[in-house]
Amino acid sequence: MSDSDIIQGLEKDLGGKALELANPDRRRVFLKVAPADLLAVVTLLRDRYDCAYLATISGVDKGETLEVVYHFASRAANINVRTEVAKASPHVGTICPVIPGAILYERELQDMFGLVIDGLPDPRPLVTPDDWPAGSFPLRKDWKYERPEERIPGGKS
Amino acid sequence: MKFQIPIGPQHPALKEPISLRMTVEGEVIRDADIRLGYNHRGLEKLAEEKTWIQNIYLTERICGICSHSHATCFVQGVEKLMEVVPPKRGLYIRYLVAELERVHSHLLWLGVAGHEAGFDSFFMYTWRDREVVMDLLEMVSGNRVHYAINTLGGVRRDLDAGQKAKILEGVAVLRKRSEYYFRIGASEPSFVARIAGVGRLSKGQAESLCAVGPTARASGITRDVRKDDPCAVYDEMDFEVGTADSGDVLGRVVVRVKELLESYKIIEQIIRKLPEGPIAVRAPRKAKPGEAVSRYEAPRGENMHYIKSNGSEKPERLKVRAPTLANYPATIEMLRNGFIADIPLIFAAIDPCICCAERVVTLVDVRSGEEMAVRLSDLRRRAAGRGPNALPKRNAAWPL
Amino acid sequence: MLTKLTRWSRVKSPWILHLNSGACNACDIEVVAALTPRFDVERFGVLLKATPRHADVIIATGPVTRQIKDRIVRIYDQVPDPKFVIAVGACAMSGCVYRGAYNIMGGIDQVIPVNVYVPGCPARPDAILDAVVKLLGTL
Amino acid sequence: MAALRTLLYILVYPGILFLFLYSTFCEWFDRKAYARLQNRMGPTHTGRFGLLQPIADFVKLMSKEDVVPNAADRGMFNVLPLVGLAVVSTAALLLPIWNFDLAAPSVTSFSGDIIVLLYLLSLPTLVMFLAAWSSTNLFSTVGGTRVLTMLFGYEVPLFLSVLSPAILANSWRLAEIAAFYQKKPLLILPNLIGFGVAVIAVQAKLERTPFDIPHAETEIVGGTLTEYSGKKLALFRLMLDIEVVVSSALLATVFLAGFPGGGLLGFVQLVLKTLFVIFLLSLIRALTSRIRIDQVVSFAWKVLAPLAVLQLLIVILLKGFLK
Repeated sequence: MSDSDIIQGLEKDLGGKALELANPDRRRVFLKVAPADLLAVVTLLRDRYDCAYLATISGVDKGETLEVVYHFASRAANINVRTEVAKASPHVGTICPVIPGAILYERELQDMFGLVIDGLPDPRPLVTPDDWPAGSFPLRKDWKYERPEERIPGGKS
Repeated sequence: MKFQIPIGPQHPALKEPISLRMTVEGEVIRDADIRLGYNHRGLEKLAEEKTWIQNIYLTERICGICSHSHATCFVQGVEKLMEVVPPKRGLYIRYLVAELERVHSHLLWLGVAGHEAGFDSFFMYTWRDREVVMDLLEMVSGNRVHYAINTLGGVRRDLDAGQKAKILEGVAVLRKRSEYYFRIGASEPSFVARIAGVGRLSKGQAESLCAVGPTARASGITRDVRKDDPCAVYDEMDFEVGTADSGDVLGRVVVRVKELLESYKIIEQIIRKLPEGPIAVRAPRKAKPGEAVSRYEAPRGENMHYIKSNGSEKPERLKVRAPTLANYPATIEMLRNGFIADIPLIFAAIDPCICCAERVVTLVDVRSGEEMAVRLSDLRRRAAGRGPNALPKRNAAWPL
Repeated sequence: MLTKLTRWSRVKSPWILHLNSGACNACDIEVVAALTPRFDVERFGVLLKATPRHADVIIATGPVTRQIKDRIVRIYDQVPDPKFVIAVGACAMSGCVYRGAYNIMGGIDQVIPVNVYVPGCPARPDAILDAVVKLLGTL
Repeated sequence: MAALRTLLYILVYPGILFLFLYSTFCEWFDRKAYARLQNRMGPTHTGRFGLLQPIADFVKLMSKEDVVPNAADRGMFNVLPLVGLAVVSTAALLLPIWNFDLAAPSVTSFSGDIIVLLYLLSLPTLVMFLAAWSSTNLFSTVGGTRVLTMLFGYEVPLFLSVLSPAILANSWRLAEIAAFYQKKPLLILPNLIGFGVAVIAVQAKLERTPFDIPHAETEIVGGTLTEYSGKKLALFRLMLDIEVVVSSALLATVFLAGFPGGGLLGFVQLVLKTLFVIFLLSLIRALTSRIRIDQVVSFAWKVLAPLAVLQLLIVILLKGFLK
């Protein structure tokens, strides 16, 4: 099932939903989808294109919008589904019912980008330490941090 | 009677800080709850402030045992972005060091599995023979761990004839020892009694929970990035993917030793087919805007880097997904209904590289907030008993 | 005479506790490698102990992450006196490559007093051995 | 004069001083053999060939700060190491080391002393459980329960296998049993099965790999002794070492025909035979991996107990045949 078959198949199946379809490299397919029909696309990919294996979910801060990229990997190629969400109301639906293994990566998005995942079975913070100030999301471009001041032992600081 | 045992952040079985909270009934584990975050170093934020070259040394230090795999994965992706194609000899040396690292990682894992099961002689012997491959790596790259042999557009050190002969001789010794360990790992009764039938993971569970690497291959899923998405070198090598379908710790031992024997074959083929020519090509300072997904078969599973660049000399976004992270949900499934004595063994079976997985954490749904006798796993505060909320003896709910 | 005897016994049987505070486990593997046949630490009477109660020397690796900071202090309190700390590897000394990240404190000496620093990324097993022997020499 | 001889007997020869030195020597021997089996050097730099290593450990622990968790049961926590040490050293007095001459038996050789010795040897296990229970650390409580569950496993096969040679020699007095086998050395052979079962059961009693589940380092941190440090830990380790010496001396007396000969020859016999048994114990320790607590109990009842009963059967048939 070479890259071109996948692309034709996706265009036929998704029709209007596929806003953008690109194949920049061998065995790499990028697909842009609106956040609303994310779940439908993911179920289609899992059933028809043997993408049951979700590698990871990456978040990208593009100034005023947050982009979420779902990396699926099948035997034939690596299919990446991309959605964009305004930073003002960062809400994305969870895909845990379709892919149980995705709970990890959605948890990270919540911690690192402040993206609210609706319907996540277990929304407790994970990556950030217990005493982490609420509302500060490290991987956002506009987030600044102050380095803990350096204490030279022996009082020679 | 249920109560919770904390396997605290600092525990002899786990060489790295991860905290497990087991809901236990007598000796049987009913539920597991993993809390990481102790190892989270904020690497991805740091990567956005370093240039491409500096990032090689950063990605290499994500994990000690699979340092070369993270560096290779990163360099592969950036070379795609910069449209730089490294020469054949450079690629061959890069994947030679990759296979040597897989050998040293699997031998290390065999020893740790033996140590967790209390079989210290097996641990001592495997680690003694691991020194052979560490010497080879030190000869090739100058350092026992963190080889820093990769650079954008190729490799930094060349191989001469003497080194090639030494590698072949070292691999011959290691092959003899590995067959000996294969017999021990699969036949020593007291060891097999500890690992057979423990931490069972069915193929369906492994599939749905996206397990990767030897953990998935031990449950019968033949998924290996070297076969599915081979780069220049691997499609010229003939090797097969070792799998087992028992889905327990014994199956993982078998799969890893099979992979060891396969790696020796690959190393010998690489050494024989090493082409002549330069080992590196100059790479530009800036990468063209765009994004790349690079995948690599690390000893523990599939490594994945998503690199996005905006044309400057610093990456706009670097997402690193380590294999251990993908195996955590599967671990929770394996721990259910196991014994307390099996926790370190099951946990060691996925060969956790917690420092790799530390950008994301997993916490599969335990009954929410059942803060029973023990608060969040602070092993030492309870042991010290000096802390304000030490548990007075009377109300330690204990069946006896 | 008694102090000479206790000094001799402390030099001859240092029990170590390995403490990982967010390291990339390269130094941890080298610490464990020091126990194996090639670098055998037991020749000097060094034993790897599981609980802080039994240990005298703490071998700490890794740049202290914010999450594990208070646990490191607590474990340090639990080791009975006389106790020593060896910071192994560049991360434990100054945070190495991760210096400046938002989540790390940048070295063990920001949290607990350190007696000996072992440079190297990762420090070689023989360097760690040399550090333990040098530390004992200063007793 | 008899009082002085008994005092000397208690304090010096098979008493505290000798036991202290000999048990540290045995610990050194065990650690060295275990290391050599693992292709390692083992302690070499403290004293000649590392001989003084256990003594260095003991003195260092004695000089360390002693921490008592305030949640622990203070009284019990402090007294237990002393109780354990006392129990084990009294057990050592019963061994037929110096009071071998049946004509003028000393105060500690009486009919039935093998039963008292076996009882005294099972007391340290209870002391370990109480130590674990009184230190209220979660891990030591789990370790404590494991100590007891294992006790039910190996105790019966140990008793059966140790008592079958006594039945063959039809007397319950250690000195007489040893004398019986010295006269007829050929009768040692039928006891070999019992010897195997006893060695494995003693390995379980001393909580050494493959039965070191109560203080399994990688599972429950320190197990029973997680909370102990400083002087109390030193006394506990000394108690465990003396228990190794006494158990192997018991096996040597019952299965390998005791320690005949006068003072010196008896001493040499004692050292050789106990070291042989200790070498067997460290051999088992090096070759096997730790097995789970439920496997220990099932192994004990499915394998050890039937073998011990078989040994009893052989002994009874042999006695009938010899009559």
